[in-house]
Amino acid sequence: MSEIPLVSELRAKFGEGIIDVNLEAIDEWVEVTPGVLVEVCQYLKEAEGFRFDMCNSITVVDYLHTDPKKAAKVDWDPHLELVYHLSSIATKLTLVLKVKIPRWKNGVEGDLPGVPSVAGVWSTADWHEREAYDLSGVNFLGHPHLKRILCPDDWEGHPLRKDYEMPLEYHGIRGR
Amino acid sequence: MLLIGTVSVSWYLAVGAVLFVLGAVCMATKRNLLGVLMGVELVLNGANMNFIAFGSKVLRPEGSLGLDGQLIALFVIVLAAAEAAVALAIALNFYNNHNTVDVDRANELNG
Amino acid sequence: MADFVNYILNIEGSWFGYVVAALVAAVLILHVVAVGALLFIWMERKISGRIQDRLGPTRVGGKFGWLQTLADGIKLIAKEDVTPDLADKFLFKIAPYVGLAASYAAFIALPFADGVVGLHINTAVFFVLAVLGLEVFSVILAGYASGSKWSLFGAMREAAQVVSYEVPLGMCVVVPVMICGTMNLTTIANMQAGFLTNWLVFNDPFTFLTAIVYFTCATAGVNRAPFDLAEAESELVAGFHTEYSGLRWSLFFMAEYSSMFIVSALASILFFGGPHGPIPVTEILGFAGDSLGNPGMEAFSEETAKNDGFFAATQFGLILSRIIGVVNLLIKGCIGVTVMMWVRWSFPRLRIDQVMTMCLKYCVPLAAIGFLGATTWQALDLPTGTTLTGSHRYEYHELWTAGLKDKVLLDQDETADSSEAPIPHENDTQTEVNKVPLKTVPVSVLKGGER
Amino acid sequence: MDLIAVAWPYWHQFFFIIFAATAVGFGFGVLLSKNVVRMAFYLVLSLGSTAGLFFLAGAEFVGAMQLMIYVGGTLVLLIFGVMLTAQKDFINMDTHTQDWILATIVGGSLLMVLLFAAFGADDWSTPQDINDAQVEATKEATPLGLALTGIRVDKLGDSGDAVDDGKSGYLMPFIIVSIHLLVVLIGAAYMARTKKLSHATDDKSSRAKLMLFKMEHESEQLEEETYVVTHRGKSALNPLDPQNEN
Amino acid sequence: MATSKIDDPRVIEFDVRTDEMLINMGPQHPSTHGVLRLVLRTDGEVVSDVEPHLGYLHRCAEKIGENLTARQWIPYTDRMDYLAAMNMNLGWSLVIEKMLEYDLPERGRHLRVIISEMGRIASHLVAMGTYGLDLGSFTPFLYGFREREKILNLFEEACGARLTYSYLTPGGATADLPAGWTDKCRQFLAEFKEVVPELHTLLTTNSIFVSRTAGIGVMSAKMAIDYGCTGPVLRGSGVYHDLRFHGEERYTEMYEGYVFDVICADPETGKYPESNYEFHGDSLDYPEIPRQAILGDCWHRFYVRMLEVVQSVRLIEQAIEKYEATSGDWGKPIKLVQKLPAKEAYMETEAPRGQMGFYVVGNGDSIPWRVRARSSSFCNLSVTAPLCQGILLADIPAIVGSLDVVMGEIDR
Repeated sequence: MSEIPLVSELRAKFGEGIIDVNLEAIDEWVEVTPGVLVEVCQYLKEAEGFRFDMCNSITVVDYLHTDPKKAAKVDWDPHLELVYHLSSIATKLTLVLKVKIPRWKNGVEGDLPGVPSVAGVWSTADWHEREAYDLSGVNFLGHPHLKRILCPDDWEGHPLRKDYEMPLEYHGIRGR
Repeated sequence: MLLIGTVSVSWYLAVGAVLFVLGAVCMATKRNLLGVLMGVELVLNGANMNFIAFGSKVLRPEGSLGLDGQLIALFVIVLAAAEAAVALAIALNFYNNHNTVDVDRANELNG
Repeated sequence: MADFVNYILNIEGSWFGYVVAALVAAVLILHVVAVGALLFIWMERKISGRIQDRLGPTRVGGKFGWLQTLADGIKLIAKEDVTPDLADKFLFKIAPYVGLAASYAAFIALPFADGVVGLHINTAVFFVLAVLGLEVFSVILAGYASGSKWSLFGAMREAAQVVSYEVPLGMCVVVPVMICGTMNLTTIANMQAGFLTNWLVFNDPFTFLTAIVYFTCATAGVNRAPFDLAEAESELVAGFHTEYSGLRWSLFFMAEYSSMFIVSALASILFFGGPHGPIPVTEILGFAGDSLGNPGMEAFSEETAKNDGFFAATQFGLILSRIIGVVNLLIKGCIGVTVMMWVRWSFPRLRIDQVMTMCLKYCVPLAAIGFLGATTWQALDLPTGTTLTGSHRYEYHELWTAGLKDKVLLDQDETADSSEAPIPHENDTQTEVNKVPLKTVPVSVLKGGER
Repeated sequence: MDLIAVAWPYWHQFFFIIFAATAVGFGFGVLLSKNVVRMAFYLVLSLGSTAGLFFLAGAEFVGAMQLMIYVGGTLVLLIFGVMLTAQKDFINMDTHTQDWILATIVGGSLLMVLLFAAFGADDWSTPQDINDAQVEATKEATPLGLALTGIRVDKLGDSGDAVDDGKSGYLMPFIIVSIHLLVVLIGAAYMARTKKLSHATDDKSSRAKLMLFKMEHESEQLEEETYVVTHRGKSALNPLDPQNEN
Repeated sequence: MATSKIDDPRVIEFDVRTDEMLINMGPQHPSTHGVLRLVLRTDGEVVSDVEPHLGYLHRCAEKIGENLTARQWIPYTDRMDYLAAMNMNLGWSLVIEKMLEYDLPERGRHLRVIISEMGRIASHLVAMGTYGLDLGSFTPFLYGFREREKILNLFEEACGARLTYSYLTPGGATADLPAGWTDKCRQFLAEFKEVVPELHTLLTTNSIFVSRTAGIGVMSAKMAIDYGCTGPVLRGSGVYHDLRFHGEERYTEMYEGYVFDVICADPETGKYPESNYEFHGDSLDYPEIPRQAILGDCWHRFYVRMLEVVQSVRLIEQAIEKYEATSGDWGKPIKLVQKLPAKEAYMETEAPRGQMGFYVVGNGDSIPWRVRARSSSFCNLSVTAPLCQGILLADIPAIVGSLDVVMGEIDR
């Protein structure tokens, strides 16, 4: 695995921060811990020969089966997976970063889990993170103004969570 | 009755006098700087009316001021425009510095 | 007109004739405003349609959608007249009328042909411009009273723009006034009678420049694209009339279209010969009889009617030539309006700072150059367009003054030879003025025209 | 028919009353209105009617100038000023009651004096016959223009008049006024300029400057960075990438 | 800090102290392209701050995607960028094909090139027309729409719909092009070539247009990349990046064997590379860059679109040749309930408004576990706030219009 320069450099630099590297996937990905996320991103943006200067998208995938029967079959615990799709205009390379976080902070339902914000690394991450916060309920720590972007400010819940239920009513408008 | 008597210079002078007094009272009572400015305009118009009336050959073929009346009225109009520009500049400057257009509060020399 | 009515009713010098004449004139002008607006809106839709490769209205009222604007007008009248809560109700309601009144009043002094004019005012040029300038109040009041920020933006833009553009506009207007030596529009128009080359626009290169600058500034003055910042729909929603609906809204448009016509008609009078066509057809065919010598004469003369009967008093040739004159002016005005429409549908809109830059950096200096150049041209007595065809501009004017010549000569010393009657205005020297003081009074005012 | 057939010599009075009533009425409007924008509107109407009176009195050029300069120029400027300072607190400003009382007393007595003077002189209050030709002559603007250049057409007959020397007329005042206007133009522009940069320039607009500044510098850096790559985009982790093998 | 070095005419110094006010531009406003709402903080005519508010067209397309199969979701992609629905279809189709490792037949490849480039022309025509509208010029809008109508007619013939096509599907397309379609397409291209110079006359080279757009909303290449701008917005800033050249192999092999240019100015010279493609045969192919224009301003963004349209014509001409040379299968759509593997795939395509990315996570079922659309307009719009500071009110439509956003795609 060490023959891939990026991986070896990342491992050398961040050591334990790099949890997993998957080269079997359609789009190969690297998983990092939330703690080193910003440093990794900063490094990737500036690393000579890679220069991931563009953050294409930030996606939150909610791994949760609401149906207990199905939940029993799968081999993962419920969690959120943040997928950062990076690419480079300069070198035309692409990269997928993943961060896994719990669905709720400290397991308390309603407390949004936190991830350090990369809005300081790529300005475009600002809105992507706002969208992720709005729709999937991830608290991006250090984001300049984390607030809802697509849903109204007084909307309740985060629609792209698997356990989200549409409110019965919103300002007198029937929801379901 | 008015319709039967022919209009003389006096009628114009009366209108001018009323406008003049209205303008003067306006200047005295308005607290808004721009209101005062409007009063000045009225006063000038009242005075202008006199010049026009005295200079009018329609009203007084004999012994009228002739062209002089009209010319002075013209000068008044032009100078009123200049006066308005300066007064407005003062008003805006006042507003910039004091954040109000209330003339009662214009009691400092330091602009 | 008043004499005519009084003669028919057999009441001499009655007030009735004057009132009827005034009403007829008012209604006629109202038709120019209202029907003109209808026509121009229809024209605008048709022209913009053609420019944009489509048909425009086709259904209402037959083949060309003639009655489309009328149908829209009826719709607008039927619409609810909404007044916003935050509006200053009184000013909001009165604002459209101010604009319409201003552009309507400007028609008072606009001569449609020699003698076909609401009121002869010796300072007609400035009267028209001044009254037209009052239209800005309607926009400012509407913008302020609407209680909407977009409207306020429109009003502020309009105020800044119109005040600035009046400067070059006035400077341009002074050029024909200077060349003709009068501010009477009828006289200015009559001085351009004859062939195309007599038009002031072809007088010298500087008048040509001035005409172009005038038209540009007039377009800006009446708020037409590319200077229509007060109602820039992509920026200010609809600018000053954002909050208006129904009839009040349509009044703004009537005012806009009629002032478009006024500035175009004024351009045609000042620079493009006014009621006189490119070729003096009526003069050549002799419709006007000797009216070329005395076109200012009343088409109906009470005196003649008394002596020689009704039909002798009615000079049909003169009436016909006046009608042709009116048609000429209307066509020229419509051409001006069409050019404005053409420009509107071809160009993007300028930005407010660019509009002001255009005025202060280009229009004012160009107008100044035009004014100084035209003055110099006159002062040096350089060849003008009139000399090209050999038809001298003042020739006609001289003939018109012929009626007054006797009177003038009475006042003057007997040495004044009738064969070389002094040409007024051409040499405005002190001595000339001393000789012929009354010459400065335009004859058409004294002799002709509706009083 | 009798009523109709009457020749009516009262046109002048008729229009005089209309114009005078509107001028005075809206003058009162200016005085009594509290709203400064409405005051400006009433002032427009009042001055417009005054222009009408000028027309009636035969001063057509002055009337047109009144409309053009005063109503069209000065008042637009005034309304501009009103709008620039139009904050909620200043649009409606009450006058103190004692001011009202005092002003009414003084103004009333002044009006009495003026009216007394206006109607007092017989020479002014007796109407005179009108000479048509002379009236028309006064309506012409050329003598006015000539007078401004120093030539008095109307005083030609006066013997011993300074006209003969070319000294009379209003040439000197005309020049003084033009220089005065120039001074005013410069002075007004200078006065309305704030000495210090306004807060708008201080923060927000300078931010725009800053941005442009940044951009200029960024683009300098960019030149090193941008280079054209003809190969296709690939995953950085692709083991088959020849770039990664070496 | 050498701010004095910059002598920018747009920065206005105030003579009169004024107060700032907040203004709502939108969601009902003529120049906000649908339902964008901009809250402006203005000082007179000068805008000091802009805050975009989105979401008026939010339809939870991603949530719906978690309840539908891959083919069922295609109509929802139509409604994202509804002005370039074909390109949206293409993006989704490619990502599903990538997941299924499906290889498209040759004929289908050329068909897709024709259709997606036609979609690009249609979309850019609307972009150019509405940009003229934003600047107060109505006529180019109708010129653009007239040509777009012809494209819609062709699309209607191919798939039966005029706006939301659902034509390109994972696996290929719902049907082959009808007989005689290519001839009509050729005829359209011939007609369209006449129109481009007209648009150049009406807008690109019009001096008022130039003065309204040149030097306005200047975005450096670094800023464009930082804010994730893509497509013509990025290339207008002088960044040589076009996914049709530089994208993933699965996408670029679609354009294998095609000759076309990436429209992008050289940041050093500021000149656009001379094309060897004779489009109209005269100087109107590449109108001159005005003196005032700075690389990365509104004018350049507009200009890139204008020139891209020409390259699309060039591509379609080649594609029609290649398409007619092939025969047989054009690529049948996948099954409606095609099972997706328990993998995840991300794919970006060069849509007219930028890089449109789709991300799909499968779990072995036919219904994807998670669907995500990376919207190009979303990222392009995010640059509005920093770009619209210290400008005049009238520049707001100019800048937002030059970014060419479609709210359907932003709000999803």
